[in-house]
Amino acid sequence: MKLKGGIYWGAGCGGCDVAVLDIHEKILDVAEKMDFLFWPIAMDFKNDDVRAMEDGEFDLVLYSGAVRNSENEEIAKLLRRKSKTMVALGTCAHIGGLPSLANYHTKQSILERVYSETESTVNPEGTMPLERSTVDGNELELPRFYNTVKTLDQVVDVDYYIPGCPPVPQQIVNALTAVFNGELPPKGSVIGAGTKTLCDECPREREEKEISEIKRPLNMIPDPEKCLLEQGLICLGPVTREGCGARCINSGAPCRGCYGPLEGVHDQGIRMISALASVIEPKEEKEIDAVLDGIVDPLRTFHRFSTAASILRRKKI
Amino acid sequence: MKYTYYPGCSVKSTANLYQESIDAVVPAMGVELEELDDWNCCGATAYMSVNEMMSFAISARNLAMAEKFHRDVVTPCSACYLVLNKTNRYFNDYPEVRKKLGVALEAGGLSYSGNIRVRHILDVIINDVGLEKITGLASRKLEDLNVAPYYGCQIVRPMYYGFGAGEENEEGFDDPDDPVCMDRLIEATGATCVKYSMKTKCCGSSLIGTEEKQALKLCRGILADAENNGAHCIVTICPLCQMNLDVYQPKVNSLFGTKFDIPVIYFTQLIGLAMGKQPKELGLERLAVKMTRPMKQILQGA
Amino acid sequence: MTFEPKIVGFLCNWCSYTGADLAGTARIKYAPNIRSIRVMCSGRIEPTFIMKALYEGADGVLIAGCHPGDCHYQEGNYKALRRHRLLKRILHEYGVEPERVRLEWVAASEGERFAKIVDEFTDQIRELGPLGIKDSLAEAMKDDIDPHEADKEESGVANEA
Amino acid sequence: MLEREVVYESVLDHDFLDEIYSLPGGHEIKKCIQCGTCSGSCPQGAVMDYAPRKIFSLIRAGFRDEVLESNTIWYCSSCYSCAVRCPKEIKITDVMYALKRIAIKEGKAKKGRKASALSKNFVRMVNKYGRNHETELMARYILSAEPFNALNFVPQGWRLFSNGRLPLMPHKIKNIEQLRKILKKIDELEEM
Amino acid sequence: MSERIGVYVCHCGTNIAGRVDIDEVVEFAKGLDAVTLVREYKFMCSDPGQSLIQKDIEDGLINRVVVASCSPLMHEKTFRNVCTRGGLNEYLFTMANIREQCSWVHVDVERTTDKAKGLIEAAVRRTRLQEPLTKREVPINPRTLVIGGGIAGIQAALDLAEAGKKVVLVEKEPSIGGHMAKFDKTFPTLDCSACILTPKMVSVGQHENIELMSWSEVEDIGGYVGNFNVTVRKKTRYVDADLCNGCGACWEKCPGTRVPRKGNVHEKLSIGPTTSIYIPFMQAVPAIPVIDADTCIRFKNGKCGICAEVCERNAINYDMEDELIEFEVGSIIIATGFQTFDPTPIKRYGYGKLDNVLTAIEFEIMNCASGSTGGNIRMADGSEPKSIGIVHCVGSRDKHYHEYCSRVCCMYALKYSHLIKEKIDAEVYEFYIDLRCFGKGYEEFYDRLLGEDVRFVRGKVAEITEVPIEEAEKGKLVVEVEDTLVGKVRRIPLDMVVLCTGLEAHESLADIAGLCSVSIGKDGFIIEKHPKLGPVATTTDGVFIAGACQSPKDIPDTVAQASAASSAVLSMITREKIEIESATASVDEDKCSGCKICNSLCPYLAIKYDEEKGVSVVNEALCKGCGTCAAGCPSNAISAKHFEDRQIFAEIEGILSA
Repeated sequence: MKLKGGIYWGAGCGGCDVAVLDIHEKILDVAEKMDFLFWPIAMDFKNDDVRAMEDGEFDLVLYSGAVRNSENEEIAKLLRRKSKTMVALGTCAHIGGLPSLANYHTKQSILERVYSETESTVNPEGTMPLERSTVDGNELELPRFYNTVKTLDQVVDVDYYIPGCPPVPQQIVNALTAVFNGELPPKGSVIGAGTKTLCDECPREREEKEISEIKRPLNMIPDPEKCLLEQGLICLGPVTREGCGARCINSGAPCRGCYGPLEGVHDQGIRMISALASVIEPKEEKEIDAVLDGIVDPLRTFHRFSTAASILRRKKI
Repeated sequence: MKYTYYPGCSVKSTANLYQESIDAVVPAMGVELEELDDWNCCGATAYMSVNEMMSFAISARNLAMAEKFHRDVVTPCSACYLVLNKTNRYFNDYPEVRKKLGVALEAGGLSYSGNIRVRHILDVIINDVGLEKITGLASRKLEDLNVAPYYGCQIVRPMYYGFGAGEENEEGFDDPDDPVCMDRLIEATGATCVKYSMKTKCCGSSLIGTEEKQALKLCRGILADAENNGAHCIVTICPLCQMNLDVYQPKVNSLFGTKFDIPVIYFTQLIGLAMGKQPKELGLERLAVKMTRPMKQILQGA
Repeated sequence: MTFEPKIVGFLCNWCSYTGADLAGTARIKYAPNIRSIRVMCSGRIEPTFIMKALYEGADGVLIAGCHPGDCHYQEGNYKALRRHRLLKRILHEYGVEPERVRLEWVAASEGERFAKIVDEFTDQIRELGPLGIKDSLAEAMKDDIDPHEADKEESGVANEA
Repeated sequence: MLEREVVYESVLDHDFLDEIYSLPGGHEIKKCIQCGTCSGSCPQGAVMDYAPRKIFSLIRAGFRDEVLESNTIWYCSSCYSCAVRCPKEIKITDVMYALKRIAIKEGKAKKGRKASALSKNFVRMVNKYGRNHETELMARYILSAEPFNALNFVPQGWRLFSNGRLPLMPHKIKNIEQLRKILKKIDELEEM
Repeated sequence: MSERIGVYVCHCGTNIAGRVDIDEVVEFAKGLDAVTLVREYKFMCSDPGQSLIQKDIEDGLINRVVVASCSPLMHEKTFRNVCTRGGLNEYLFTMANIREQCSWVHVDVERTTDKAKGLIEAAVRRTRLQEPLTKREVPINPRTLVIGGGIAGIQAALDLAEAGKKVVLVEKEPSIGGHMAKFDKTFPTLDCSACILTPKMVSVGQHENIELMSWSEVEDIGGYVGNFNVTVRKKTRYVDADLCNGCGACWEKCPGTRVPRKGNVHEKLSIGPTTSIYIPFMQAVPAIPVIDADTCIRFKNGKCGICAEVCERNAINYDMEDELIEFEVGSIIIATGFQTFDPTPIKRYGYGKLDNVLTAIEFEIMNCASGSTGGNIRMADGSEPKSIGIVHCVGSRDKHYHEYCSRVCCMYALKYSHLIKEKIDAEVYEFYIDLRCFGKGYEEFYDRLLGEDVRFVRGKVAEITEVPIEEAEKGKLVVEVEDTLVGKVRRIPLDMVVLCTGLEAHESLADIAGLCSVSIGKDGFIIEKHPKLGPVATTTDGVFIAGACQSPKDIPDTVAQASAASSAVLSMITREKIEIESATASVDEDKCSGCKICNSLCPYLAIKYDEEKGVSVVNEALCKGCGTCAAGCPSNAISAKHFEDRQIFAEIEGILSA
């Protein structure tokens, strides 16, 4: 019997859906094995249609994007109920992704920024989005905008994770193949990516590290053969799971960490702080500070993709 | 080099000759002293004897007003120097003092964070201007002039110097028992420095009004040691010491039957003399014990 | 009642833990707010531990190691220093005052100093007030509920009652 | 009833040490090892009723009145020689100040009558003008403390005046109100 | 097998029970997860206390142990042994320190009890996650390095050598002997110092088991207990030790002049030749001279060569260079001794300015019969002093310099009084704060001095001046001091003043301590393993201390400690093997991606990169378990055994929950 699948897009950019399409002709193999009943970006299938399904009727649901509003949460819970296997697809669903940078702000400050403060906004009446409003006598409703962006597993039970922003298409193929063949690893595993960090697949040469200056890619042309971190660029490769094929690094850009941390690492960004500070050269406080001054916006550099999954999760309010 | 200048009460009255000589010499050294507007008395030793916290408070008002300029405060008076530094020290070391002073200053619309360094003008001239500069400015030949440096007591008390919480300047800017910086300065002006032992002994200035005889005894010791070692004059850095040794010198003589005739001048007056300035520009004619004939002869190069 | 902060100490075995023991042997009294975890070297202390402690309810974290140059393992304390310098740079964006995480050098002979640091730090944290990361998270999440779900839950509760 | 002329514990004030100890700067006092460096360094040691070292042992033992009524505290000229040399870093001069204040407050400054008069007049002068006014200070002091000895001060006064070193008019700071507000606040705080 | 934790709460008499509500703590512990048994006892460390635990383990009631008592630094070893005896891996045990960091330092019973609970919960949670570790043993190299050839080093080296063990004795001066070689007499027995020291020096020089490296300095120490690698720099003497027979012709003819010490007019006081080629004193071991290149004419302008000419054995070699020698030892004894405090900063005592103000060491040399004054006490002008003041506590008991008491000054000061009275007809004043005559025969010596008409003045000298007030003070040194027992300030004119300068840690000690990874206290001396129960051991296994490197000591105490150190070494060597740290770091090769971040973190170079596997590997023999690499590892591939992330996380949760 053909398997039943669903794909959903929460708070994210849609890149993950594109990544699914980017498996190109292999999509035909997939279509042979599985019917996608629910995929809002590609087909019309209402939420109520999902509600009408049996619990556990989906064999597989790929949920991409973070949980940012009540609609995301509602659908996540619904899909969880209706599926046997729920996979967090992509960085946002996995560890919060870029949207979770919003956790350093509050709902209120974000709304104010977007609807009144930005330089391009003209909003003299101070109109703000309302959850409920009446237009021509009809009550309209918007999902509730959350204060805190959450990872998928902070809302529902997740079976597997496919990391990446976006995931490499081949990885999606691998993951789907595993599902089709019933060769799934233990629950909670990351599938379709490696077990070591990016350094393992990084082709650059590495030496012992002693960093005496932090640089930015816009200020230098890195040596193409040598480890970027050793050259003073903040590369999150050492704290990031391999699997992407060192895409950024091969184009000369340091890793920014979208594949998330390895098993057992509690906080990717904080771990990078520990690792990086360990190999900074100076010993005097002033000199240390001088080196650290080279890191522009350390918090968002280290936690670019993982704020929602960080230990403290958000800015204290 | 620009500093916030805190002259202190004496310099504005009994020690006006000190001020005159400072005005005469510091511009040539590249030192700019901007007087702290509306400064008040530091409290000296007397206020401390009546109410400690108020004494700190009036001192702190000066420090608070000076803080906004982010420059070192410079004072020519050793007593002001010690009192202001001590206020800083207590402010930074004792939270209860800091708290009270903070509240009191606030009542006056002021605030202080404890980060103003207070320095003596001698320290500035020696360490910021430098002796080479002094030597360069000296044009009058003074090598026959025997000068006894008198440091007095309060300038070298390192336990109150240094600034910031818990920070102590172990060394001050010279040794408490055997300071030599003014010796070096005298040599830099070209004059001959007299070695003698009493250079840091108390002159008794704070006792002169109340226990006069005791204070005069202390003066006698200093004058005698300087005279025995062939000093033509004594050079000092503190208005209180100068007044004691100068104005009370005739009284020492009458009380103990001595015949001291030793002019007591300010170190800035000596520098001025070395620079070739006239005694009148330097306020030297205001001395109670006038310049002696040998001294004048030396100045005239005879 | 005055707020009594919870402070977690991470002490290196050779200097700081020994110094803290010395305060005990000398019966020097200090605030009971600190509870210490012994590690072999301040170089073992990961910033992750600190974040974890803050998350679990610590209002302040004290890291203590050997004085520079005196590390039992030669240089572990410099690593602790550098990690601390970097960690401090991000704390405020989590709404955590950087002063809540303090690094001090305490030698094995400095029992008195250890006690003084603890007392001072306790006062400082007491003045800063509770950190309450978990409470704050809960507070932030309070609004993050699907309004429909909330309605359902409310009515559910009402029915049961 | 038995009789023996010794010092009985009941007449001593055993809180005196802690009274001094609890002042800012008074902390080191308990550490005194009675080495005598202070007394040996004091320019007035010889004329004091008790040289500084002994003051510390008297404080420790609780001889409150002996300390406060001694001339020692009034002979201290604040030269800080003792304090800078003390091997235990006791702020001796500051302790002397504290004793002066207690003595004045409790009316025990008999031997310091003149010094306390001078100090009080000085304070009055600063509170009035914000700065010291030497001429008025001396005049007031002589009137209050040494009216019969006024002539003694004339020669010095003249030497200053004739050399243009004695201004007759006081200088009042502009913002004297601010200074007074600060002082008033301290007064309130000290009362609490 | 599930975890069954036994929690044992110690009262420690009233030490803990007086401040911590034991009943409450016991009840609390009973409620913790995985705790199956809680017991309390008056003294857990006592035999019955230990048996209690052992029996519970043997009876199978528990398989993990938490003892809430004193500091692990105090009794961790004790209770680990209990576990081992009971058949339980010792790493399945944790101590909760509810004494040193709890009951002893807090006042409020309720809050102290709360804290004790938190510490116990932390220990319990951590213990659940602990893993058994296997003990590792390494062989012990029976050779010992002794650093410093003063009386401490000499004694330690001889004790070991006599026991048949090999010793390398490294001394930075040209001869062994140390300070003791400069003394004439020693207190309180007044033995001739040379008479008792010289035979020992000679035995060191001749002993087949002792390799003496004089004029040498330790440059580097690596490795670990039982297996240290040492590098020593043998400084060049410009004299070939194999050829030289110590005849003395060279220094007798040498035209160069060496200044033995800098300071004042007495800088030429010496107990040996003051020529540029010299031996430090006549009884030197080895009796091989050294050329002082700073003053040697040959080295200054190439115009001399007399020593080479007169040397019949052609031992002089101006081209000789320093040599680096590497060797291995199993244990190290630090015996670097002391140096005396330099009184120059105390300006009011006038040292360096006033000619007849001397330091103790100068006066010691002046008294030494083989010294340059032939043991005669002389002023700078060569005349005999008629009065001498001896000033105690110079640089000691003073917060500006050293806060501690130097312990030996009182006694050597009394010895000086005696020597002066014996040699010349002079008045002697002792200016002291407290006389500390605590050793065997010391009080008796003081008693004897009281009868020798020494004038004791209790008071720390305020000032020494040459400015006279009275006629009798002219040309004299005047001591100003409060005679505190009389209560008067006195001025005492004297011909000579001796400053009893305190003892301070030798300037080389900090470096040596760094090489051996032992800690220095704020007084500058080495911190011993335990002030009472471990006075010769240090916090680094295999490194021991003897003599004044630990604290100021007199000769009897130094010799006693040296023998103690050597016997500690012997007892270690005799075991032939030693257990070393099991709680090391290890790399999970499945996780390590070879990023090389950890490679530069290890101070012991225990982490190497395996090119073939592409991962980093820890050499556990070199690892000392600091855990720095684990904290720096970005992928969590390195774990610090016994201090794993999850264990510490559990501890954090526990400590904050109660």
